[in-house]
Amino acid sequence: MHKYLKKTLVISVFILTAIALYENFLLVPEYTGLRTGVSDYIISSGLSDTGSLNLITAVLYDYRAFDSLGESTVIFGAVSGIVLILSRKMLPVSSRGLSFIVKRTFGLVTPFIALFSLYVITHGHLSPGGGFQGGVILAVISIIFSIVYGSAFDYRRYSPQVKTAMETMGAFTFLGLGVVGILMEGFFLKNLGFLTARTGTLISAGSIPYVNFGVGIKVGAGLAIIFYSMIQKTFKEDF
Amino acid sequence: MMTATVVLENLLLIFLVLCAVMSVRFEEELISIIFLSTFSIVLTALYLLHRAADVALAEAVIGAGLSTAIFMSAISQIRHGDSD
Amino acid sequence: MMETRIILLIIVPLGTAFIIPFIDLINAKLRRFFVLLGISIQIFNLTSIVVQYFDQIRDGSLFLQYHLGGWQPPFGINLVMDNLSFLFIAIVTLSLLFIIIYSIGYVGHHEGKFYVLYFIIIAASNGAMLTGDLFNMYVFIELLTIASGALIAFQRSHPGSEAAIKYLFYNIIAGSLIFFGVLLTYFNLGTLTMADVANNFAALESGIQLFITAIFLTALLIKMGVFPFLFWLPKSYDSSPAPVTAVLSGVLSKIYLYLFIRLIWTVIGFETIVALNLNILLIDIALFSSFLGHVFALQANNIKRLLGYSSIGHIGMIFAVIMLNTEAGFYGGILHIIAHMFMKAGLFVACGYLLQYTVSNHYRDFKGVGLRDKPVFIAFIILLLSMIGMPPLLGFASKWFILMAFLEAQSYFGAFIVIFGSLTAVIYYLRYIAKGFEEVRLSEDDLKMEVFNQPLLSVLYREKIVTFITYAYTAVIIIFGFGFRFLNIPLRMSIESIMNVERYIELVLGG
Amino acid sequence: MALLWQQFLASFSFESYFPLLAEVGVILTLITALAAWNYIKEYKFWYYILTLIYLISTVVVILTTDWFFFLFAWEMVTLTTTFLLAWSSWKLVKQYFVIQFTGSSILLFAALAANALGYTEIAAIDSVLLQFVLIIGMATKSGIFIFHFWLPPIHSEAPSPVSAILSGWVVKLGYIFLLKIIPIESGNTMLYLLGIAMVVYGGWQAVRSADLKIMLAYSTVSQLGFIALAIGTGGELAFLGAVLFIIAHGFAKTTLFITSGILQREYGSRVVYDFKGAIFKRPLTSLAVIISFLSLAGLVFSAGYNAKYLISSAQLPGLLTKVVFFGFALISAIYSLRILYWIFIVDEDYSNFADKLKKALNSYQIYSTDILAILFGTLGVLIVAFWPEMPGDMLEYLVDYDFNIIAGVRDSIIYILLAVYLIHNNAGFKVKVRDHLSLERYLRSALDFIFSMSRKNVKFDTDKIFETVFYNTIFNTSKKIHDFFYQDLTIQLLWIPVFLSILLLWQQIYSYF
Repeated sequence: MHKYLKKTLVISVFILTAIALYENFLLVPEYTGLRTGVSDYIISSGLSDTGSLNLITAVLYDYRAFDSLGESTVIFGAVSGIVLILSRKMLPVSSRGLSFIVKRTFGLVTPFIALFSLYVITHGHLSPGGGFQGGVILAVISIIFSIVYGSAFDYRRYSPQVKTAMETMGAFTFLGLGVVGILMEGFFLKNLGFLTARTGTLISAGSIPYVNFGVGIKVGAGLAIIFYSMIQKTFKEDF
Repeated sequence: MMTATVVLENLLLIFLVLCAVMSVRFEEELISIIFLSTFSIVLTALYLLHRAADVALAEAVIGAGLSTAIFMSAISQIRHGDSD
Repeated sequence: MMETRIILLIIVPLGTAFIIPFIDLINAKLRRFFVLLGISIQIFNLTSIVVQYFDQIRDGSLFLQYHLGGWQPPFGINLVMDNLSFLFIAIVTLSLLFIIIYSIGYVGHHEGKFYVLYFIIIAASNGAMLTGDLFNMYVFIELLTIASGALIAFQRSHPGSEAAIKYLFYNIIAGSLIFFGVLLTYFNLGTLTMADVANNFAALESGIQLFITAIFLTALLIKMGVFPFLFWLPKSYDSSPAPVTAVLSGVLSKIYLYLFIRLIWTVIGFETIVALNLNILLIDIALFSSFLGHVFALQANNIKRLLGYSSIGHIGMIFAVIMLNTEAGFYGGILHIIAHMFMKAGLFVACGYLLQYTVSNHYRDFKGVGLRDKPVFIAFIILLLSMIGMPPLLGFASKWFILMAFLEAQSYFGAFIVIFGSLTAVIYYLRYIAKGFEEVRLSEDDLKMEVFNQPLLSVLYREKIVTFITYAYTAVIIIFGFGFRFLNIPLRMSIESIMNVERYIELVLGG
Repeated sequence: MALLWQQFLASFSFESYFPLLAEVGVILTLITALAAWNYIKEYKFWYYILTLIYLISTVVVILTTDWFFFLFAWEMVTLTTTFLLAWSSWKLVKQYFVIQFTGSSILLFAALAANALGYTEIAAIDSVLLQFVLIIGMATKSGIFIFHFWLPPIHSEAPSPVSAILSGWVVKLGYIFLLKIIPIESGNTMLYLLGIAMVVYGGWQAVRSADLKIMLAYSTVSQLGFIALAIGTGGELAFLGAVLFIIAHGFAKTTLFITSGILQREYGSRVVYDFKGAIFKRPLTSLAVIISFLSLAGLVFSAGYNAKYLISSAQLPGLLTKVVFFGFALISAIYSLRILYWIFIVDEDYSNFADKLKKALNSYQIYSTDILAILFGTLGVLIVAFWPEMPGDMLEYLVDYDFNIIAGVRDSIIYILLAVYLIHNNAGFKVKVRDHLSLERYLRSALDFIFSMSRKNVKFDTDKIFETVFYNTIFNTSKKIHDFFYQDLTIQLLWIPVFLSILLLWQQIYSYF
């Protein structure tokens, strides 16, 4: 097809779609005029139900914890798929890292990043954040390692086997807490009442912090695995 | 106060659209990725403006941080792909 | 009724998927034991449900629920098993069991990752069929997409990756559209539970109803591969390994058909579709899609791609006959879903066996395949005969009921498409059967080429398992072909649970 | 399952003449099974298994009144006969299956339409349109005129016992079905006209062919024309005639195809001019040939005479009818007697008949099962000839019926004299031996015809014609459609916003139209 004709076609279709979407969005009522049955309930009694100050975490890891399990399984599946497609035999020592100053400075900063990620993970039910975000920060450490110290550094410290084990452990923490919910409270992923302490303290909100912890480890390890399988070297004969 | 927020929001929205268009328009992958990362940061600001701190944190970490790094590594693979 | 075992249907495969990488680290030989353990627990679980609720399955009052985290439906997630989802779960589990045994014999490299993704598919398909919550459904759909997309690229060849990318293009767009639809629903109705949405959907303004319906429909049409969006389908069927293709064609498309039935009849309500004047449009699109699928199949020079095109034809036909919204239509449609699930999966499985030594899937390489593996080729022919609807096989019964439904609704175009489909099918299948029986002489070099062209096959290619599964599919087709009345009661009951939405709403929200 | 079984049993109806027809079908199948014992060498076990399934299916087809079981069983007949053809060549299997499946598809459509319109059981159907569709479907399966084109090639190329099955009984199933659905009072004019066309066309082609099996296949077309004509006429007498004709022709044609197999083996040829001295070499076979051909010709004291007499007396009385039927009978007589002429009369010296026979019998090689088979077949022909009401008075109506034998003798003599005169004068209609018939040849001649009109000289490769021309046409057409829809990825993905916008703006679009 002629190039310009195609371009015109694409643009006109997008304009058409934009008009159609705009027309339909006009029909959607204002934010104030909505039915807010479920959200009102959660806002009013979320804290007393779950003991989590952060209502988003309450929704994510208590009311709809099953969705979160599904989402973390999505990452698990994505990790498996990417490792499957991209898995190669050797890690290239493509760079020996950045200069000495950067290495040393980063060495000083790393514990603080790790601490921050731990903070985000463990305070998920008290302040913004949670397992997912904290896990990503954890993964970022590993990525920065590879940039600063060269790609082999992280590989030697934490081999893929360790990461896989961590990922599996995180997934099992989540699943195990769910099964414990069946055994102790009668429902899968039900918040474990016997773990709850006073609202607002670190160890409160039942099993939510533990779930957070599991998700954090899982996401961190999983994303690191994804990153490392992407920078590995390709061999022709491996295909 | 109210108007200032509205103006800021609209500015950010325009910038958001601009970033999106730019990231598609450029043929150089690196520039596209930078724009995508900018896109994420603007989105983070928008989330914060709407007081969604959790989402903003996630967007900042994943959109601006992680996905940029992964994109970069992918690009380095593409560029070096033929040689090794 | 609250029943813990239906959550086990999801978390047992999930747990198996989680444990396999760990087992790989310890001892890779244990892997198959855990795979078999997982699938047998699953089967045991389902069997125990069947045994305990046999009477309720028979009189159609089966209704099992599970409230996740103990939250009541509008606030938490609920799982629902009524007769429709029970039927689908039973057949999907049976089909997945066959395919996993087949893949034990088939998959050579990266076995661990294959099983992880496979068990994720099992968990996600069960979850998608059991869930009573819109967002949860979206999560499971996403899970299915990611896992199947990775499996399509399993061979790590150039066409495989290309097909996977195309597949992900389409399916992630569809996934985000579903997400958008869920978002809109929540925005307008403030709830995500299907029953609650169904209860309030009719009260919405018709413009918004159309908005939500249009987005869901577009997404599901992409997922099913109906007319304007059929382009991803043949490519991904062609370039993925045989067990994956069997899953894609035999299981995934059927799950999306199930979700379509759930969304349109239970959540949105067929009256709404009629009020929006969409039903005629959808029937015509589906029939046109069916027509195109069969026409495309005529020009395919590649057996797996041909089967993919014919899948488009059959899915379009099922879609159209379901859209008739008559009892006969559902009867024929669901019977054909079952029939097509076993026929297509069996065909792909047999193809995987037959094409093991050929250079490619191309028509010219199909030469002499039948002479080399005669017993499997005969099973292959039987399955093909079932596809075109010859009598002692299940294909005939389902074709009969579909035709009857079309004629009862006086949709003569639909009846024409059914006949046209089976006639064209005769032409394009006979060509391959003829080629399969042609004599072929192989030189030494050819043999070498053939062996080297199959990196997927391990040295320990377990031929007997693979052959056995092919026969198992054929046996299912023949047995149900004679005894399709066995399916009468489950079919009638599931139709009742499709039609009787009020009962669903009442039981979910009240119980 | 129990339900299905009960329903299956309850769907059987043992009324009027259908049980008789089922019995005849069973007997014919057993005869062919006998004949096949020597003929089929490889995979004998599977041959008999298929025959058994075929046998059961035919009985179901004839007796059931339920549409589902009827079509189920008929498809089983199609499937088994298709597989039986596999003993000859793959090409035949393919062609036969495609044609039969096309017919069954139309029939399936028609049957379900009938079901939807309230004819829940197989019984007389009043709607002319529905009759028409059913006849079209049936025509493709059983070879009514226009759709008969596949019948001679396939019936002549099949192995002899299979031809006997196909020609002797499988094609009759369609007519038995028509006996059920055409209302006995009114008949069907279209069927009547098609029947006339078949009689004339089939007879003419039979006269034109020198190959025994091709000639037999064409005579099947011609004879089936009588049945179609009879059913199209309507009335008790015509229907009884059709039944009698089906039985008579079944026996005669089965016998003839089996004998053709024997002769073919004996002489290594299928051309009638080669069968010299058959009566000495194979006296019993020749006797069967003679009797069966006389029955086909409709001469008196044969099964064919009774049936034809019934049919002709069911017509409107008048000179025209007489003349027309005289013509029909003459055609049959010509092609029957012509074969007899070539086999037994020409260049034969009967002066020392007994000696020759004795001499031949010394080197006689007995195929016992074959001989038994043709004896049974001949016996069948004779039974229908002398007991038209059938043993046990199964066709009660015919017990006291006057078949007007005297007039029959008179007419037969006239036919014989006329036919002998014609045959003698035209040197036995000796024609050039055609190639074996095949559907490819038809296609080729059609293409030659088309190209000759455009004055282009193109030679076609007949062997590959289905692959090259027929398939390539389909392939290229569908390729074009495929390429039209399969643009590049951008356009493919563009369908998503297009479709979404159409759905979103559906209200406006719908109101616009």
